[in-house]
Amino acid sequence: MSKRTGVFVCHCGKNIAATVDVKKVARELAKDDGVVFCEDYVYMCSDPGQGAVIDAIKENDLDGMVISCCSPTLHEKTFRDASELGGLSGFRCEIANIREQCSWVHKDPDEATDKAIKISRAAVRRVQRNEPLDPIGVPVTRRALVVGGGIAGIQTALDLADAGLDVILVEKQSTIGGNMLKLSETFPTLDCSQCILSPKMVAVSKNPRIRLLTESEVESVSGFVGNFRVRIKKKAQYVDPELCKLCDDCSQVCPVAVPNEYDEGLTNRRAIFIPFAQAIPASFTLDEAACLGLKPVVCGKCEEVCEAGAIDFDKRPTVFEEEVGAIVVATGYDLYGMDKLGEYGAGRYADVLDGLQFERLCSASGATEGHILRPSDHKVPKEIVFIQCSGSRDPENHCAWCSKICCMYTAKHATLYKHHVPDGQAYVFYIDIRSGGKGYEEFVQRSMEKDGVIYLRGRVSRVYEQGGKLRVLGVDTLSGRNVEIAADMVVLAQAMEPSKGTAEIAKTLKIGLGKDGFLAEAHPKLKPVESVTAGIYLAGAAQGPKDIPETVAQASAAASKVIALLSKEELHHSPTVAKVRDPYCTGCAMCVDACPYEAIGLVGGKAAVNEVLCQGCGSCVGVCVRAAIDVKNVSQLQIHEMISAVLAA
Amino acid sequence: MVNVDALRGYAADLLEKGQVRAVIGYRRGTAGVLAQPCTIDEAGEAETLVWDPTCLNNLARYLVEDRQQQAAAQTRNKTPDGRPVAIVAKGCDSRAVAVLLQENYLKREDVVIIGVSCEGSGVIDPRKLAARPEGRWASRVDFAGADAFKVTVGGDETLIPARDLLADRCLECRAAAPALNDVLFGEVVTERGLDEPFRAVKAAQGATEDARWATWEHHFDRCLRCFACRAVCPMCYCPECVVDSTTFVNTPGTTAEEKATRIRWCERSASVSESALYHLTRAIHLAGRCIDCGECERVCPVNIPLRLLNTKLEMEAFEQFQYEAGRDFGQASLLSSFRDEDPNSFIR
Amino acid sequence: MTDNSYLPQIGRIADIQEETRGARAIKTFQVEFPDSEGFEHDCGQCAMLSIFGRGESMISIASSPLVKEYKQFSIMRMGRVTSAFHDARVGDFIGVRGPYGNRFPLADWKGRDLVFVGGGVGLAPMWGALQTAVAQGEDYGKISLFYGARTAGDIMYKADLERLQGAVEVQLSVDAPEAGWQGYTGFVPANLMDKAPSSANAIAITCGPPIMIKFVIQNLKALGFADEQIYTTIENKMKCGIGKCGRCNVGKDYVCTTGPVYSWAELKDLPQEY
Amino acid sequence: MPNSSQSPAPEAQAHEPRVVAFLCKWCSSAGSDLAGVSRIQYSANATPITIPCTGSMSPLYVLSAFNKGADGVLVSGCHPGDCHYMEGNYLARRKLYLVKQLLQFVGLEAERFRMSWVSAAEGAKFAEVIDEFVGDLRPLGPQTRLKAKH
Amino acid sequence: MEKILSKDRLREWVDALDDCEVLAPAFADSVWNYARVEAETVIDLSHTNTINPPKQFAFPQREVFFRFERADGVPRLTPTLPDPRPTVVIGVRPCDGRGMPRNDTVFSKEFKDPYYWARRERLVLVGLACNQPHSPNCVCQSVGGAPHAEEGLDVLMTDLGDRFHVKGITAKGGELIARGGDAFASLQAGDPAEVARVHAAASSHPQRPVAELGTVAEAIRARFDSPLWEEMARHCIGCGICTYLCPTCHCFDINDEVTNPNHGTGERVRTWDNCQFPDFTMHTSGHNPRGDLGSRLRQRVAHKFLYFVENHGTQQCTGCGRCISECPVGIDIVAVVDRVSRA
Ligand SMILES: Cc1cc2nc3c(=O)[nH]c(=O)nc-3n(C[C@H](O)[C@H](O)[C@H](O)COP(=O)(O)OP(=O)(O)OC[C@H]3O[C@@H](n4cnc5c(N)ncnc54)[C@H](O)[C@@H]3O)c2cc1C
Ligand SMILES: Cc1cc2nc3c(=O)[nH]c(=O)nc-3n(C[C@H](O)[C@H](O)[C@H](O)COP(=O)(O)OP(=O)(O)OC[C@H]3O[C@@H](n4cnc5c(N)ncnc54)[C@H](O)[C@@H]3O)c2cc1C
Ligand code: SF4
Ligand code: SF4
Ligand code: SF4
Ligand code: SF4
Ligand code: SF4
Ligand code: SF4
Repeated sequence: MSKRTGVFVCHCGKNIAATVDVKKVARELAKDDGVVFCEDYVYMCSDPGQGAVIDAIKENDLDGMVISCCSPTLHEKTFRDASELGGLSGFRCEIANIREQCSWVHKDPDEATDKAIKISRAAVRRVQRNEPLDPIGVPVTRRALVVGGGIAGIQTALDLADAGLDVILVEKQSTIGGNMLKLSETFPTLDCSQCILSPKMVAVSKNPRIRLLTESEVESVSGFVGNFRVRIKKKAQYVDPELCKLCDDCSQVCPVAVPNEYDEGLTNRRAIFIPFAQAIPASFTLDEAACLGLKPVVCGKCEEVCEAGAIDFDKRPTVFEEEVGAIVVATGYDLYGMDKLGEYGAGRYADVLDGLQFERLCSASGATEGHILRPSDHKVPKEIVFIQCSGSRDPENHCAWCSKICCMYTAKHATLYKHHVPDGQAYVFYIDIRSGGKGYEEFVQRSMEKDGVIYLRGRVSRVYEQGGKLRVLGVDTLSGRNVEIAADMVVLAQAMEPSKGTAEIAKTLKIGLGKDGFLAEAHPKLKPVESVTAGIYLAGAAQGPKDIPETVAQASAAASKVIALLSKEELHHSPTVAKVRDPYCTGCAMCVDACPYEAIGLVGGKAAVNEVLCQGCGSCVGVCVRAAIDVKNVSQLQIHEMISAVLAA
Repeated sequence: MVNVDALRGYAADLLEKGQVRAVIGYRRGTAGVLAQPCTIDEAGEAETLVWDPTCLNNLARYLVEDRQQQAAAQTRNKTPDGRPVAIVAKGCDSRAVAVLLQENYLKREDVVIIGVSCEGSGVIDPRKLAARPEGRWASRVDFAGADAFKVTVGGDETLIPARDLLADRCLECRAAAPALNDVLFGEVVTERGLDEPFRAVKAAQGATEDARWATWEHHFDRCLRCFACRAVCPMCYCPECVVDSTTFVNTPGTTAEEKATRIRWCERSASVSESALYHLTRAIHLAGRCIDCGECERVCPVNIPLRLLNTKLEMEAFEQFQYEAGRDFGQASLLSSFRDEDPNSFIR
Repeated sequence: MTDNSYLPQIGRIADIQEETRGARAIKTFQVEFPDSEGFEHDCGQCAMLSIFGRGESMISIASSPLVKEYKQFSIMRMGRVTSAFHDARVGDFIGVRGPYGNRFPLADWKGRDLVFVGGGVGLAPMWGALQTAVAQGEDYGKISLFYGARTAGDIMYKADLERLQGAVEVQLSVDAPEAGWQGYTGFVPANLMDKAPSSANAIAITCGPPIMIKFVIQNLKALGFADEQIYTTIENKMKCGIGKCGRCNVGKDYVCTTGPVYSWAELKDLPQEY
Repeated sequence: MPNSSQSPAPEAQAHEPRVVAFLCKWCSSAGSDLAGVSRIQYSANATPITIPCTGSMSPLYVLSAFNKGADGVLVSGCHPGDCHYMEGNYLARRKLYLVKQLLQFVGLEAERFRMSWVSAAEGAKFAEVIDEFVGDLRPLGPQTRLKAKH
Repeated sequence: MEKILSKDRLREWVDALDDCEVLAPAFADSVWNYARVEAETVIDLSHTNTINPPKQFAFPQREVFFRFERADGVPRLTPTLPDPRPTVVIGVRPCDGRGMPRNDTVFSKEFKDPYYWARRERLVLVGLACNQPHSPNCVCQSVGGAPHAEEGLDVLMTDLGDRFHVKGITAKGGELIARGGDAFASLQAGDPAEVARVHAAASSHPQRPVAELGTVAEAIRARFDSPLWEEMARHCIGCGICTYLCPTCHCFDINDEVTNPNHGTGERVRTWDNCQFPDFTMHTSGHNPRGDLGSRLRQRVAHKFLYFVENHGTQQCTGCGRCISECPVGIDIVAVVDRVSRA
């Protein structure tokens, strides 16, 4: 137990000192049991401040240190490092947060000072019983897993492979490429999406370090940073990509027709098909669900015609385990369901489309070979209405968030429309235009000025069909007029939402979700590519709506994090892990059941913690009736003493 | 009817054949009418076994004692006799064994459960008996069907309605026969309809908050902190109780540091606050573990209605989490498991 | 002193010596009484020491009654209170009440040889008697001390033992010798047998771990010591120190008042509950 | 037989509730930091004690805080599904539900124990939770029921 | 001094004791126990023995010895000697009455316990003779007492149906009766005989014999190492009810209770403790001189029937039967003594 604790009370300029009487805090703390040194100082985190810590430790033979200052998330490391320099274990230094949790949120100086004393006191009591711990070293598996093969996953995989790391890229669809593969041109430069994506996809397939697993999903993950064990399930692959010659003989004979999801349902496909000409792996694929029957074989025509012998109906799903040191999650987004926007006629009228459908209409590889035609009657729409923010920014009814890219792609769509149908008229309903980004604002301006797109600021209240036209009722808030447009086509800029299955993958990987369902980053500013679980990183639209440049940037950022992580010989894991007090443990295994990390087992009738797996959450502590288990440095004794200290009159 | 002779014969046989180390059961006591626990090591003594409505103790408590002694023998480098122990168990006792099994305190093969049915009634509450004229002088109480007890005072035998003498725990009991057993004596009577489960708790809940506190303050104030309630409970087998230590871990390996840093969650003083802390902690510790044998309440010398605290949580566990202690020794414990649909509305 | 036996006097730690290190370290404390007259004690008596907020412990008074300026206590780190003592610093205040218990009948032993046999912290309870006997050396015959510890590092009062060499025949032993150990290797009872002090006109005083005491007594008897010639102290758990709380109760005796010093003649008739 | 005297008469009206707030490190403590960064003012009655996760809450922490004289105890953690450690808050919810039920059952004013879910993004909610709690505690006056009387 | 008190005037006497704390048995929570007599209390002396003996009024379960705090680094101690109002306990059964002098002895011996005596000196015990035993476990006569024993009581009342015969035994008792003034009447001619008859009738109820009382001590000494102890204690759960409820068990613990850990403020407190708790005698090293159930049962029984006799010439057990009736597992001190004696 520490008996010589030092306390520094930081003024943080006026940030703390304006409300908290820091001198009084120091004076009071100096009277507490075990406190032998106590001072206030204007900026503790400054060089002289840190120097003062080092000196105080040395001069006063301190065996514990409390810094009453800002949130530990900011400077805990700073002061722990300073303590180490002073010759004191970093774990013997604790932060009392008297800024965020006190001076900034209270006005009354007396109350704030009183509370600051209590907070500091609790920290003193805690530090007095902190053990000086050494980090736990763990060896690293130098291989990474990337989940999701959109542009984010592709970029990450390529960057990682480039750095010499082995990569497993898991994609649940039969081709990589993700949503970007469906786009026609991309804003703001209007270069062809597939033209810039395909080379990367090919690079993936050619890279010997990348093991591409399409039609595969992660089933479970165990282990921890540096040493994950992943179970991957690969669907039965009835067409061998190595043998498939892309001759298309099979699909010709297939009697089945189902909507083609890769074409956003605008066209049909066979049960055996190729999603895109550029698909990687370059191979046909057999959709088991659509096929008339494989077990037993009902039709079997494709197998008969395949001269390459690439089709094998006897294939079964395979499950295998892989060890990886890090995981990047890039599972992307889906568009907000059309069925949820009935007020805009979505799902009801064939000519009310979503953004991706419109991309497919524009795309040369799409159903209409790049001609913008109405799905209902294949006529060229002469009047077209784009509705921005459909589903976005509407916390009451739909999604609370801004999908960020819709302003841009709507401008792009309108522009593309005008390029395809120069005599047509495009209207855009918007709430406001968010075109932050290099060249973005100019792009939007161009669509208005050069392409004569009419922008109406306001919401659309209703879309209904009348006389072969889609009547769009809205309001132009700038002029204050109600507007009614008889359109031939309506395109909804649907909100982006986390791709289907994001919640499941989050659960499997034990990473958190934000309120909106996107994957949660560890810190919104300082750790934007880290998930809350060490060793698992996030890239692309799975973490939040973003466009391609941002996606690629984040993908590369995630890759660089992984590269940094896996370049270490061994990882250091926080030593504040659970510790069993053997004589008290009866082996009831309640902690074993409660531990979310499977970090506890029974050995010889007593609980035993695997320190490497333990994350120090204390779930075990909370269930053990015998108090036979504690998390180091937040022991129950420490909490008890903190409670007593805080409440003592 | 439980054939006591058959039970004795069965016990004698187990011992005779060397299949068990000992049989834990009941025999006639010397003080008053109550039977008392006994441990029989030799077949010949099986003759003294009894089974009647004064067999109050939850004998699972002695399985705990037995395991502790086995462990102590082991540390003294004696090879413990690995044979199982047999235990005479009522419904609640067998549920206690199930919880001990669930918590790995025992292995199924370590215990032979000689189940006895409560004959559709249960055991008596000695205080109810004593409250009757001459009740203190009763020399025998016998089962007389599901609805009555036969009480012998001096030479006279009287039939007293079961309801009037039954322990409260038995009135509310939902399973008056041991589901977990190796052999069962007596019939399983399922429909009893003596009282609805959790009636007492529900009644207590009806009072106003202030009245509830007044009641419990009164009780906590009376508590002697003798810890009989804990000592008798088969689930309170912790080597050292968190809340107060009258038994605590002190092995040659216990360090000075460990002794010096024991947490004093509550003081030894028998005051309202400290006793409240003790009882509330104990209640929480028994959530999902208490099998409502009512022993704690029975032994309390000042008659604090301790069962209420435990059955309150038992009721919550049953109603909110569909959890019953001692029902299935394979299930995860109440507090180390959860469901997504657990109540959330009490949280802001 | 008031007549309230439970109310301690305030003592001040004037000096701390680290005797041994390790899990069960021993430190020696000199305690003075700045604001009260303190108390007189006899060899073998004890005092209840407290650190307020942590509790009380019964500790033998290790200094000789001839020393008036302070009382000396040697405390092994064992639990709650003793750990608090080990964390204390010079200048800290403690509570002291006592003296408690009976005494070594030193006066009755005049003219006799004294054989002290101790192990571990067991030297402390005999230390006052040893010091007194040495100071009054002319009253006694030969004084010898058999003292053993686990290792050389576990030997307490090292400097004093060196100083006493000559006045006292000091026979040291360790269970586990390190390189360079000059003394005896083995347990104290064995050393005792090895050196075989004469029992004629001698008194043996032994104190240490229960198991050691058991063998020492056996061996003393083998050496011809009569039950009346053998003295020891017993250290049952004590809380009140004044014969009421019941913890130290052995047979009819409350060790804190009737003991802790017993001759083997007395002790062998008590129940073996110590 | 009464072991101790009954509760003292309520103190003067102006009793400022003393609250111990157990905040999980990842959500609620971060949420309180956000309240700080956003300078959202709230009452100073609650002293935070940061714990790794609500799952690590021992019921004894709650009881002990009342024993030491807390007028209110708050436990705040991540929303269901958002636990940094996946499941800790679910375990806490079940356990603390029972604690609350029990406290209620013996007649501790039910309002004195509260639980909330506050995410790292909910600085404003954190402030609200504290203000509301303190507001609800004020009319109750000092907590004397479970407090140790020395 | 002997008087007659009509039952309907009992209250009058109690009311006259308005400067005293008056306690009398009350039946609540299904047990008889002492409760403060308030203005509205109807005093009911039909009680069987109270669950708690009256020792608590001199030796409460919690006694603060002193408060400690720190003033300029120096501990300051404030003793808290109790200064109670005079306390009158009505309805004390003679077995419990006999317990009190035994406790007095313990709390005197070579060190007088100031806390005990501060309360004891202001304690007046008004006994009530038993007209019949309360349970088969009443063994007062078998341990040398009687249903109307006077030892330890200040006043002894005897229930004569509609009235009490009230006898002042000590000076304190006499004064107490005197304060009742008119409430008391003088004895009538037949009264002494009536009292004698009632006493005799009470004594005539057979009680379980406690072996040969005179030889019990010797028997315990002789069978000290007998395996019987372990066998008889086998089902003891170490709950300590037997000792906590015993009118003459007096073991205690002393602890520091910290009220303000930041500044080292707190109280040193005595609380009841007892020899049946497994840790009671455990040394800090873990060694336990009475580590098994048998030795602890033996300690309890030997203390009552051997050690106390050796030290003070009388048994400590006064035969109230509480430890027998309340033991959760039926351990029966009469049977234990009996077996040891017969072994
Ligand atoms: C209509 C529209 C137009 C757009 N136009 C432009 C534009 O012009 N310019 C621009 O910069 N951006 C544009 N965007 C944005 C762009 O589409 C995204 O920024 C980009 O596709 C995000 O890539 P991603 O890899 O993060 O996600 P995705 O492309 O969604 O890729 C995710 C991949 O992960 C796979 N996956 C999902 N879950 C799993 C799982 N559990 N296991 C394995 N694999 C899984 C999916 O099958 C998919 O292949 C547009 C978006 C829309 C909707
Ligand atoms: C006559 C005598 C002389 C002694 N002389 C010396 C000496 O000179 N030097 C020396 O070092 N030692 C001496 N001792 C031993 C010393 O008294 C003990 O080592 C000391 O009291 C240990 O106290 P502690 O508080 O450190 O240990 P504790 O923390 O008290 O050690 C734990 C022990 O305390 C008890 N305990 C702990 N918690 C509780 C609880 N909640 N309820 C009940 N009991 C509890 C148990 O018995 C347990 O074994 C002497 C003892 C006696 C009797
Ligand atoms: S919950 Fe506690 S007693 Fe049970 S196995 Fe875990 S540490 Fe041991
Ligand atoms: S603290 Fe406990 S529950 Fe949490 S990860 Fe570690 S061992 Fe598992
Ligand atoms: S048995 Fe009764 S008196 Fe004893 S501790 Fe339990 S509740 Fe208190
Ligand atoms: S109250 Fe809790 S800690 Fe104490 S013995 Fe019972 S279960 Fe164990
Ligand atoms: S708490 Fe009481 S009723 Fe429940 S198992 Fe324990 S002794 Fe039986
Ligand atoms: S009352 Fe009975 S069970 Fe309890 S300690 Fe005494 S003898 Fe043992």
